[in-house]
Amino acid sequence: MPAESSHANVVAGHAGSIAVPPHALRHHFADLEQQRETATLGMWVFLITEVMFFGGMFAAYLVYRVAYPVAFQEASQHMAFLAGTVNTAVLICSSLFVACAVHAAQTGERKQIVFFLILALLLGMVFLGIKAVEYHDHWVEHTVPGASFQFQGTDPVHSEVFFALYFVMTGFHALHMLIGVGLVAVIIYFAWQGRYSPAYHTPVENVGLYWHFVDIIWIFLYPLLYLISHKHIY
Amino acid sequence: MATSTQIVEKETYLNTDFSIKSWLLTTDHKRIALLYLISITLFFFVGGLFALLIRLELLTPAGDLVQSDTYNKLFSMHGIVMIFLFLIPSIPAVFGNFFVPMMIGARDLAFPRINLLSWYLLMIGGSLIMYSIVTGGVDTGWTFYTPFSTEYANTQVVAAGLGIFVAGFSSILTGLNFIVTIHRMRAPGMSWGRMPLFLWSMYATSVVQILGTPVLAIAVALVFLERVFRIGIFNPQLGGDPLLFQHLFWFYSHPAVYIMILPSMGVVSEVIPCFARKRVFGYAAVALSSIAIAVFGFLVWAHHMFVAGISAYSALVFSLLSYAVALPSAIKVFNWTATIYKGSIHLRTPMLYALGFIGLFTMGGMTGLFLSSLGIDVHVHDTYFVIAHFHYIMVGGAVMGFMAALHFWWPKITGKIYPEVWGKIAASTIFLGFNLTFLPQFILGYLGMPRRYHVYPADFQVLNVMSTAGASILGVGYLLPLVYLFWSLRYGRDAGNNPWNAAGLEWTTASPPPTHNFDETPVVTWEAYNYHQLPAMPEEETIGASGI
Amino acid sequence: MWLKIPLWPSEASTISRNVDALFVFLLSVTGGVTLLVFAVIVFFLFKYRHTKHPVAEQIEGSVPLEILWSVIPLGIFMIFFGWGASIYFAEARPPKDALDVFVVAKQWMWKFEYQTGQREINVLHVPVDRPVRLTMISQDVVHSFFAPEMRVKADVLPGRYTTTWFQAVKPGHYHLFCAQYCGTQHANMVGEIVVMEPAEYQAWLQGGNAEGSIASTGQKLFQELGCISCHRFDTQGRGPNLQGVFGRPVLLDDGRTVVADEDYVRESILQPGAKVVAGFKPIMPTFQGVLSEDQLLALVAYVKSLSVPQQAEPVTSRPPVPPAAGGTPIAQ
Amino acid sequence: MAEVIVSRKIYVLVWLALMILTGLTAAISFVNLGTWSAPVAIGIASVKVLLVALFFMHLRYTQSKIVWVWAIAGIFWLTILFCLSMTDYITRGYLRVPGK
Repeated sequence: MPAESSHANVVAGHAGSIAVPPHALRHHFADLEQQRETATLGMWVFLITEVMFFGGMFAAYLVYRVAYPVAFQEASQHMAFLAGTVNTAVLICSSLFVACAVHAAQTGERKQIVFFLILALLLGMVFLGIKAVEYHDHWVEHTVPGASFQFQGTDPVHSEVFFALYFVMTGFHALHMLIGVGLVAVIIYFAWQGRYSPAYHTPVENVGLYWHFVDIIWIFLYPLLYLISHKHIY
Repeated sequence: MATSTQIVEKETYLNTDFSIKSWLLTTDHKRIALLYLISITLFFFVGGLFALLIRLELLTPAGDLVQSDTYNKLFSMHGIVMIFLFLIPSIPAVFGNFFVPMMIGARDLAFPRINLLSWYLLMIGGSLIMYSIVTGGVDTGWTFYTPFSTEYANTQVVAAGLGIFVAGFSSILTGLNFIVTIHRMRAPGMSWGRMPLFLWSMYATSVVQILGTPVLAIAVALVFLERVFRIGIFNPQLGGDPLLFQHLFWFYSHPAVYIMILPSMGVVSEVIPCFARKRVFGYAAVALSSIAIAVFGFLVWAHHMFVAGISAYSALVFSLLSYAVALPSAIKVFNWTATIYKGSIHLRTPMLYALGFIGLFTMGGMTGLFLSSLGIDVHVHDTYFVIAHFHYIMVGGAVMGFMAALHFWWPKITGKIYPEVWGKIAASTIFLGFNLTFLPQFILGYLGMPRRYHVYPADFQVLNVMSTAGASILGVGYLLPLVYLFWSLRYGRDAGNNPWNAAGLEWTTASPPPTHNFDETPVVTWEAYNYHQLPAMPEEETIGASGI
Repeated sequence: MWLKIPLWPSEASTISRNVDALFVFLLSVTGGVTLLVFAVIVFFLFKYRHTKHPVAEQIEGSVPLEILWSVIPLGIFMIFFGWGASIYFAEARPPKDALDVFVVAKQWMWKFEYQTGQREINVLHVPVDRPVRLTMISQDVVHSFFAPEMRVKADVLPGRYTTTWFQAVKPGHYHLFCAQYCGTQHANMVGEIVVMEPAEYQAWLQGGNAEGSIASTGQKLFQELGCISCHRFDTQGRGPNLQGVFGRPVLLDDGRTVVADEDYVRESILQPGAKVVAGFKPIMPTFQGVLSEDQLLALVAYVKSLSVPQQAEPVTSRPPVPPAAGGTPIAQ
Repeated sequence: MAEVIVSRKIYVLVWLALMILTGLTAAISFVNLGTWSAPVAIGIASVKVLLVALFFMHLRYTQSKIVWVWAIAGIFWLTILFCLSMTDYITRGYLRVPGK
């Protein structure tokens, strides 16, 4: 780490009235506000790249859905409507808790940060658990694309494409959920240690942004994958 | 700015710490830039070796040097290494890293640790690609067209694809860092209108990196998944559409051309004013045209697919939009030309490269107009005409810009002056060798020689021989700087803070700069390229000698 | 001998002249502008060298100039675009009276099938002065049919038909390349286009050992596979009556309408449930993996023949009204 | 500090709206709306996403214009990807020539 003493004077001149924890301000920023705004912008720009990443999959979905609507409808009847709906609710609740945790960080209530984040973490795990059960059911039903795929329908080939897209999209989403759960766990640890204060809580905010983004992706996946057909078997 | 840094013992970013750990764990943007410089130079010569073998094979119409399988791997690896490991990182990761913070008067990029991470990601991606090379190579071409890549190729597609995926994230993080840095870290007084044009072009480049690269990542990931799990997304046997891959691939890979060329345009916009000693003509037009290129660049991708089986109406739309992206490039060329008008011109090495850039880029751009014209593209698509066209842009354009940047900023990066005579010799050699290599390929293409051909009809031989001869001259041209730049590290004269008397904040600090770049955060009160306020350029012989 | 550098491919089709004319036009315009810019730069470099012109004059820029050198190129670009697009559309639309040849590409060869039943590998025989329409499909990866002397190229895709056409203007032997990289022997996936005088071509057709026209092969398949039991030529079948269907719009049971073209017929054989005709049940079994691309082409040709009453049009002579000397009209 | 603190009451209200919309879209999915079912479902999802972005992600309260610019840029580029890809898929076969 480069010597910070040489320009500590510059920093001191700009630091706000609130006590700044020593670990909080990185050497190349003038003050905490600049640092916070920088981190927030960085997170937003990162989320835009994530939008484009999922955007590629949504484009693939769009192309095939427009081309093979019947095959997609039939395939969608084999989706666990109830599990998908419950999972949507679970994620929305977890987003609320994350928002509350950020609020707690802004007002400096350490125990509340930990409490709300633990709730969010648990709901995240519930989501992944339900997802795992769904995947298992698809495996048992032979609706996992590949050699073991079996499907009774008018156009099984393109129904298989639907399931390929389903697994790819929800798979990448679940991967993001896993990362989110890991990040939240880290934040819980640091929050418990008392690292965050009203002056410095950027990591809580940014992990919150990430969590909400993953929620947003699911909000779109839910109608696209589960609500295509008005005939739900489950 | 007063040069108050002439203290007895100068501490620079180079001599603060000599341990290997201090390099591999550095968060100093300047050291990371040097790490990039070393790695991409290595990759450049690996890719160059493949190119050399390709040209040697094409000396004769028969396949007498290598087998067809080997040849297919050679051009695939040449493309993959050159594009993903050299051209994409080249100017942004080396000169952007080094000079974006310095030009805006910041101490570092916004996220120094992410900056280091992105170098490691490039190294991991590079290692995966190198692994795929030594374990048998890839024979899909750098384009990975499906269903060949997902179903029929039995080479190391997965390892190379994974390498590109990882290297892509390196590119994304670099772009993210630049964008946030330019928004949030500018020194007081450094308004957008005062930023050097290099920063505008880096910003535009970053926009492309951030919005395009994720789509490539998902396209490659889908190829990977389809190949490993045999799920049908692109494979028509499984219900997919092979053209969808091409759409997703070119959504990134056409704008990726602008990731390569925009930074070079930025460099040229720095070099020409400096060696013409005047403000760039039409600052706003040049700055905005960079942004326009970044935006329009995303609207034209299917001009790579005019004969691929897209609908005729779609082709019409993309042809029209392709002309829109040619316009901002033309504006830049006209403005650079106007900048030279009534200047006071010094034909030093960086200027030679910059002029070379204008020449070759203009020819590359003009032939691009042929390719956007539907009727002609049908004939020349997938022929050597296309090969020549994009080498004029990427080698004639991007690499010339890279060399201009290297020679322009070498004194700042290393604090040393390279031998000017050798610089000029190398620049001229590269220019001549390049034209001899790629001009004949335009004719070959119109004659109908398809690309990626290992054997070819005998009537094409003469032009191929010319091209190979040019390639060997070009190879020598690229080796020369390697020699004299290394030589200068040990024997070169000290450069002093500002050997060209150039404008820009990076020249106001010591060469090589101290770790924290500036002793005090600079306050900018002047416009960019204020050459009328600066002393004349020192004569060649006096540079460095007086220790300015 | 060594110095005989080829510079221009021969013009062997009606379209080549148009493509070359556009190319020459672009070459002169862009070449002229490029040389002009270079000349100006070199002149400035010489005139304003620092030894003669030690102090630069600061010039800010000029909005009228920027507008001027944006608008003029844009206008020129629109000419390039319009001309290029008109050629492209001419290339995209085969004339109605074109001679049909079917192409099946595979790693690494070209198979050509004529309506009269002849089959060839890597050699395409066509008569001079008669438009030839190629309907192409690949058995494996993406290939590209490229005839440089005809100035035509079209990718050959797996799973879907693509089309190109040309009308040769002089007899001779011409290159045929695969332009899209397709694997190990890509560079050897080359062939020859032999353009013959009509009489010669007729003789060649007679010499071949054809087993009957491609449509009749399709008809045989249609019976052998039992298609006929549902697709009866009345209104009583469990499948649609295929007479007169080809080339017409078809109403599907989900309300959409598609045109019954080659791709629709092919898809309906392989994925019968994908686009079911309104009023019918999706009961047809799939023929995926059962039929080869050649057999599919035969079936398509047969279904097509059911819509053209005077199908047995002889390929023996030139069409009754040969196109004007300049070839088919290009710009509409 | 320029940071805006959003009251918890707003968060709960937004959450309530999101839950109601989820129930709504699930209920509507049992009704056969024909071609309208997809636009309606996507419309409801978009409203939900807007709520999350504006309130949970503080987009409504941000003082930094550039965050807005980037958020809109993301949507714009997605539109480019979707629309220009579809120019190909939708117009295929318009010329009634296979492959054009």
